[in-house]
Amino acid sequence: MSTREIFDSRIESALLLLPTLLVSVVFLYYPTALAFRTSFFDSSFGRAEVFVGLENYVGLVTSSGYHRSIVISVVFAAVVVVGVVVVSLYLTFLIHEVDTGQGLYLISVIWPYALPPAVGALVFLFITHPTLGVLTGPIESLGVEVDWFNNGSQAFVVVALAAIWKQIGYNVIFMIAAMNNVPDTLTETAELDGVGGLRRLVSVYVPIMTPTIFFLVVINTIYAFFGTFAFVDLLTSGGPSNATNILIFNLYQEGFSFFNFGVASAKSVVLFVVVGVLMFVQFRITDRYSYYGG
Amino acid sequence: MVEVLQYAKRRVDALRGDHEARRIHEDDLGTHFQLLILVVAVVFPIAVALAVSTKQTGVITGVGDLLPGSYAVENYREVLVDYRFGRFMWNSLAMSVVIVVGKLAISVFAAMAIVYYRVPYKDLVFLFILFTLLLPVPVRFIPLFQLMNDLGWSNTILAITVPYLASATTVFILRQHFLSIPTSIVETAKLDGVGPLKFMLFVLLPMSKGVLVGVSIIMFVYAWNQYLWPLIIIDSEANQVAQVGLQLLQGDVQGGQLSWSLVMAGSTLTLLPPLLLMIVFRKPLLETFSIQQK
Amino acid sequence: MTTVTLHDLRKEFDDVVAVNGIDLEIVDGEFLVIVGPSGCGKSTTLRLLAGLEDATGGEIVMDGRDVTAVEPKDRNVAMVFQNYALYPHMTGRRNITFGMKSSGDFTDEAIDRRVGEAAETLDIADLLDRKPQAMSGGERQRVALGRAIVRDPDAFLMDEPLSNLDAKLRIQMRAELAQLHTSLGTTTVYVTHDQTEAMTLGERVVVMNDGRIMQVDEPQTLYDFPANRFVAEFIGDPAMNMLPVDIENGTAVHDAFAIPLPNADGGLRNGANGDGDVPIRDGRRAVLGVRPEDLYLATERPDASGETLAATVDVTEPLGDSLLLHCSIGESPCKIQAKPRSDIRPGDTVSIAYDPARLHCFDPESGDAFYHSESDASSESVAAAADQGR
Amino acid sequence: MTTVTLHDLRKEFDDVVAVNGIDLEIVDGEFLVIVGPSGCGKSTTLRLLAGLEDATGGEIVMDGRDVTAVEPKDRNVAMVFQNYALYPHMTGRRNITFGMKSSGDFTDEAIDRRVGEAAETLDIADLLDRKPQAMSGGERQRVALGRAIVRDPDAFLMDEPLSNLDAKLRIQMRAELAQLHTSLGTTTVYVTHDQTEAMTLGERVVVMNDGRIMQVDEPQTLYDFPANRFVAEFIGDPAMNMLPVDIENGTAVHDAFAIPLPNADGGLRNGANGDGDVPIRDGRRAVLGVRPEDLYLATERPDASGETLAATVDVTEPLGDSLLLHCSIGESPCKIQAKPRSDIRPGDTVSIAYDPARLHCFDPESGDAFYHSESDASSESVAAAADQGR
Amino acid sequence: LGGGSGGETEFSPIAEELTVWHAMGGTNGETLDQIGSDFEEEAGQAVNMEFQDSYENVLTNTLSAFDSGNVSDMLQVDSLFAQQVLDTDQVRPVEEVLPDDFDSGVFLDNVAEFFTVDGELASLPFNNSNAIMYINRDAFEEAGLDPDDPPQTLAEVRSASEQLVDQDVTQFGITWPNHVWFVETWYGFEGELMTDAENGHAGEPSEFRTPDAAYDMFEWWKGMAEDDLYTNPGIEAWGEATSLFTEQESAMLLTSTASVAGLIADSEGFEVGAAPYPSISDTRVGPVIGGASFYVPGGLPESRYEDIGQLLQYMSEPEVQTQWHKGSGYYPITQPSVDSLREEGWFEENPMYGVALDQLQSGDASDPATKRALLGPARNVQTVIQDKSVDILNADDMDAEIEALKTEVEDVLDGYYN
Ligand SMILES: Nc1ncnc2c1ncn2[C@@H]1O[C@H](COP(=O)(O)OP(=O)(O)OP(=O)(O)O)[C@@H](O)[C@H]1O
Ligand SMILES: Nc1ncnc2c1ncn2[C@@H]1O[C@H](COP(=O)(O)OP(=O)(O)OP(=O)(O)O)[C@@H](O)[C@H]1O
Ligand SMILES: O=P(O)(O)OC[C@H](O)CO
Ligand SMILES: [Mg+2]
Ligand SMILES: [Mg+2]
Repeated sequence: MSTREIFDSRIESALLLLPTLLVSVVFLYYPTALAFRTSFFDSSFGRAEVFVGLENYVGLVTSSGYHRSIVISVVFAAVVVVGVVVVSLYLTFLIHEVDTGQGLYLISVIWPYALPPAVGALVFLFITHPTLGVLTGPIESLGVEVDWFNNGSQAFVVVALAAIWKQIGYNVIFMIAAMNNVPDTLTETAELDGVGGLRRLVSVYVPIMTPTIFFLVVINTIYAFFGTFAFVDLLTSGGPSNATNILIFNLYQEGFSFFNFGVASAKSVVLFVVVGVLMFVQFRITDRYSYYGG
Repeated sequence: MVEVLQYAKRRVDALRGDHEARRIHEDDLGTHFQLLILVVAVVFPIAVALAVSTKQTGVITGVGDLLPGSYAVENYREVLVDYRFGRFMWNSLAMSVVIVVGKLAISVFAAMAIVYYRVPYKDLVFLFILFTLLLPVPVRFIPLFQLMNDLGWSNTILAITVPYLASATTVFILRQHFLSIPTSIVETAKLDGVGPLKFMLFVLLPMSKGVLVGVSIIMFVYAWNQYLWPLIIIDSEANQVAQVGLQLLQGDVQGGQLSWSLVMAGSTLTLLPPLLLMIVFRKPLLETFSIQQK
Repeated sequence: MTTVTLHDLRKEFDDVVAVNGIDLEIVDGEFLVIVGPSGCGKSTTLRLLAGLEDATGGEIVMDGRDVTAVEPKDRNVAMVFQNYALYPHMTGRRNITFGMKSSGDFTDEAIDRRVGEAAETLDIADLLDRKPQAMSGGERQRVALGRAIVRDPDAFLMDEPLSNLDAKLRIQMRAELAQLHTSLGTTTVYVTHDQTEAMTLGERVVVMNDGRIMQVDEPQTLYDFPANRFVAEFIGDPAMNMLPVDIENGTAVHDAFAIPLPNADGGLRNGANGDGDVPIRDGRRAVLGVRPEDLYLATERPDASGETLAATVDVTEPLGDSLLLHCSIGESPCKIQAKPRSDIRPGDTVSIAYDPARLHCFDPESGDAFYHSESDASSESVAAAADQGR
Repeated sequence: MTTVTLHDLRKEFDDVVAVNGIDLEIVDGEFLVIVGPSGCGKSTTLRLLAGLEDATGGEIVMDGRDVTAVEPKDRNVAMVFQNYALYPHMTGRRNITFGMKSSGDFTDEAIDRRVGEAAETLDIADLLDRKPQAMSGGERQRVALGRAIVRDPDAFLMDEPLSNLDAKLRIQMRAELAQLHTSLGTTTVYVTHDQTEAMTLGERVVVMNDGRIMQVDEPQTLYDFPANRFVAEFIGDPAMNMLPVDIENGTAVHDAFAIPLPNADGGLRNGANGDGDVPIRDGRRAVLGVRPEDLYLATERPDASGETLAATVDVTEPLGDSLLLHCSIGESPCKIQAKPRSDIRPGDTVSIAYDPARLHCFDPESGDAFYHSESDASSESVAAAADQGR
Repeated sequence: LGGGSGGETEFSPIAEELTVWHAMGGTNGETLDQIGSDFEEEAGQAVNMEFQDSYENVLTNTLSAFDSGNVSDMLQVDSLFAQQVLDTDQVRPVEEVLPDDFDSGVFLDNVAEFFTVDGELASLPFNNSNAIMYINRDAFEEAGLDPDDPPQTLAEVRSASEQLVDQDVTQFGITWPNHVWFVETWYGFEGELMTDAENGHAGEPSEFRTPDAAYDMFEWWKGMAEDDLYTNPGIEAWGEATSLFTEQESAMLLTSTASVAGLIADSEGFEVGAAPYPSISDTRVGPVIGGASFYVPGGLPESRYEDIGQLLQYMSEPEVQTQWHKGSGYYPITQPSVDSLREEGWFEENPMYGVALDQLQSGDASDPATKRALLGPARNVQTVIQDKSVDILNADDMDAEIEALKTEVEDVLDGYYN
């Protein structure tokens, strides 16, 4: 109906965009391009670069360990993203439903977000350490043997739990705003119709919150792929039996433990492609299901 | 369970005796109950960390050990004085403040150009900025590391701040917010011939206070929690940040000494600044983020 | 089916008394309109009825059952909101069926049949597969109505359902609502701040102010026998003229005129004021109320008898079907509805006749009406209504 | 000071033609109202005037200067928006002065003086130190007006400035706006979708539909001599009745009645239709338009001469000052404005008289009016206005 | 990337004062700090001892510092990574840095030999260690075991563990950090080379050897894990392993002599004892060396080398070595300090401090198997062995996993050398 584009000086707009674009190009795009270049070289500290063509990629293509790492990363991301969104939604919903103590509940559930991942990891180690953990005893008394230093699936679960736990706060911050934005009259209509609890959440709030949820899915995906490094590094170092060797850790190890920069760069490129493809798929799916779409 | 709740409700009703006070909905108690369980689950880890930070050696192996110990003062003193952890915190603070202020400034510029200027290709520019979401440090840390060395920035605050300044998330959120400012207000400014600088300073920024504060908190937490990149690029102790510095509290790892209590004391200290910010600014943090389509 | 009784209903928010002790009986099947200025507590009253707010005091009885503490969903009422409150992500059909499906009281066939019927009644068959954003305001409101009627509720509660529509559409939808009520016969409580809407839709109209009921009556009664100055000025557009007078010898004496009050000899009038009648004492100060259409240019009706007053025209407003003259009678501003196309200009002095059967007197302090020149047997007072309710 | 002329003004958005070739002359100092249904292009026209949209074609001339491509701030117009558009973080005073300070044309003293004057005019002195959120809707709108008038613009442009207010407040603010215009005399273009607002406020009223101007005239002329069916139905509440008839022998013949058309013998009428007059041929089909208030119960005016028609009453709507009867004449629905308090019930058959001077005929296809039973010399046609403009 | 060739690179020092990057935390770190400030007082040269968390971090920071050009003056590199650092060509042999009057003959033979490259002392040995076994004497007694006759072979460890666990004395018999050093030590005692080319001391290695003894070792390890006699504290989890021991979850602990001082301090509530490392079989050729030495970067401003040389010399003085040994548990590495300790009767009074030294000196230093592997991609090989060990523990087909371990290590070697 009307327009916000009230200025039209190209020079001004260019000047305004310059800092962001400059930083993006110099520190984001340019290094990414360099990484792409390095991926065709054999490169390490103190040694001359040697062009090796696709050799680094060939190595990745033929490495079953790396394939596994890709699969693990994707599954891990899926578990983390779904877990975070579901738990956060439910929590947000519960908080939205109560009238008293909202503020207190909110702060109590979002604080882990303020906690540095490294600390989060240490605390989790403390709690679930297979022999020394605070909760190990109680859990084992339920008949589950806590053994995630040896048991891959358990390690995966522990790392995923820690990662989910840490990210809930960020999601709740956005979700509570979105849920509060749902017009009261919709809630009241549902209430009058006797549309209760979960059904209201799933059938009314969630669809209306799709833009926020989509935003969070994107952010959470990036988090799952890149932001969970500390958990793997400090909890499992990718083990046991590579069960938690997600791409980012794999890449870090290749680059900064083994100093194989060429291979590491190739892994960066693969990681970038994997995340890019997933994002693309997500955009397509949400485009289809977002209620605004038609 | 249900019976207990119903009983509790009857008791409450009986105590109230009339309609004077607010009617507590049937589901309220259940909701509070669920919330309490979830809150305990979320808060438990930090409770453990806190308890540990007050112990002598800090090994806790069961729920029974969770009572606070008597070494709190001693441990925190040791961390702050002997390990000069304050120094790391200070470095973290400097880094975070520079990142937050820098990000905000240049993102406001960019978002303003994108929303309020009628210039060609700005959607493309926005996409170009958004795309950097896919290029987090891990994808490019090897060349970035090299770039820092070439610039002579390694071990300086520049290395841990400048590359972070471009912020897709901030630009995205600010753009969302700018789009929610009624066009008629913007057009009034245009009719009055308010120039871009004046518009930004006197209209846009004051009307964005909440979002700016909210984004600042999120960005602060993000910056404060950086771990991987400082780990790589900062190797002199004097410039190290708290997240990485935490590891130094572990004590003589090679020698088998693991001073959990010090690590947890450090962790608690590290948590404080972002947590305080979140508590103080919880209103803008929880109320201002709305993500709409487009 | 449904009679609703409110006993001394109260609702306080932290520091505001939104509803300040309301007694009201809503008769089965009637179309009751609640009207009043912004903030007078109309919505709150409606929401108390729906169960969306918890009463601070008093009780709500539906068909003999105390529902004051009953959950909204168990009251079997349907609400229609000003902003339609359609679920934006659902098609028209799904919007309509969504609530029904929750209640579980309907089989799939029953649902289909009812949606079909509602769609026919409201003429929305072609909206069923569209989402709200692809509907106009009127269409959305119609779907919202559809959603309300399919559930066959005991009562419809409507909160300014037409305010978001533009003028023409509002009039059209008003007619449709009236028709709908005629055909369904469901008890309806309708909130509006628009007195025209109240008059045309309501079988009875409740006028509220400041959390209190000012008067409950049939529209024309309200118009002709306002219980107090508030109602008199609120109902009717342009509003009733209010002229300060002294009552002397059964005559209303103004600076610029003196009008005899017919039938004033009895000394006491059976006015619409329920708190006990007020004597027309001589010498008392009063406010004389007379509606713009009960004043007319003496030249327009040469046959009409009675006094005429002299007035100066300040502004003329053509309304199409009439010409509204903003005049001064002495010091007092006064509006007069003249015939359209009259050749009157600001500055003219005109001679004004009045309808002696349409004079009202109000107490200048309390605002209560103590005199209407024509008596009306059917006029129910607030107190009377309240009494019935008990 | 300011005459504004629009020549063949057009505005297209991607696939919508919002303004479709408008010619209009706005006279210095006049209060011009643009009215029309939602989406007809009113706001777009106003925004073109303000310079907030760039015209796709045509030109805008202010006092002889072509301003079509001039920046908004250099047009010296002030705009008042429906949602007030106050800066939420500024006090009333700062809201008012902020724009002035930008323009740099005013000294600090001048600003203070002007704010003082505006505050007095609008009675907002005590709002100056409050922020918008501490003001009511009416107060906000008043501050927004203050902001517009302090700059002493050549023209005020107002886009539905009263739509967000409640009914009573809207009427009050309407009067204040009229007063303000009288005292300032600034050229004002006012957009509304409410025909009552248009009639009461406008010195001239532009009726728009579908991006085109339907008619430009003084309010009463618009009411009495609508140029086409659209205007006839849009202006007037309740809307004009439209009955399908055949013209035979200077008589309008309906299934249920036959009414002679006075003065129809000339064969051609100088109607309000600018595209050339349309002959009243015998045997042609037409739509007979007659306003509800020009129909009345034969019993109400026993002295009135002429035909009467038989109608069945479907619904009665008490409007207070009248009783609106929804009737059927034969198959055709028809509204009649009867006296209030009439004792008529749905189902009654009534005998209806009409005012022979107030009959209108429209072409069933084009909708153009080709006959008004009374001629009006002052009626300006759209084309005539446009011609003047050139 | 590539950081330039040889010692020509101009490095800039991190600070005016001498900076030493080390991996000694806790009490060991305090002792090192003390040595630094003593030197400062004596030589008037400021020293900044910077703790870098772990050997792995020192390695990473060292290599990246070589790349960025801001390097510390001394780097404490784990013997495990010796080759990896040497391969950068960015270090100057300490022999060239030490004052001319320094007598490099003072080092114990087994020690000096490891750190000498091409006849020159490449780095200054300082904190050297063996892996030894600690036992919980009280637990042993409670289980009816003789703490003065601790297990000497893996089989004996197993039976002792069974006894401890069966009698509910402790939850586990034994634990040790999942670190390659322990595997290396087992190879060494068995007299088996881990790689060809004499563990890398005689050329570029390409083969990872898996002799029968390795199978025996893994089979024992796996069995211990399956029967809950052993608990895995995690990869490179030095601290957790020690905690398990001090918390009396496990009655035996394999770890470095470096822990002697700390363990004595932390073992509240029970008496700790030290014993030689248990061997796979009765064969006991000798342990591999552990711990670290100080490297000096090449290409620093020449003026600094004199000060660095002074500090290096100071650190190998007998008093300092003695102070270091007592404060940590690392054995003394110069003959004079060993002599003075013996004179003092220190080892009789503190038998735990002598275990490692005895173990070292009773080993056959001439057997190449006791020389710790010198591998260019050491960190990578280390990770593979540690990760794969867990796989082997969990495997249904252990032999196949051992094969896989072999292949993977050889792939890494191949990738590095070819
Ligand atoms: N949830 C609430 N909290 C606090 N005060 C409230 C709340 N809801 C309503 N009020 C106050 O109660 C009074 C009555 O409000 P209500 O909404 O019933 O008025 P209304 O007659 O519907 O007005 P409107 O015509 O503007 O809708 C007002 O003063 C309002 O500010
Ligand atoms: N920026 C725009 N982009 C696309 N179409 C537009 C835009 N602005 C207006 N339109 C379209 O132009 C037409 C005229 O719009 P305009 O806002 O002028 O109508 P209006 O008469 O003011 O209606 P209302 O009474 O609803 O305000 C409408 O169909 C509208 O959808
Ligand atoms: O813990 P330390 O210092 O004895 O070192 C042990 C080994 O060298 C680790 O590789
Ligand atoms: Mg309301
Ligand atoms: Mg508009």
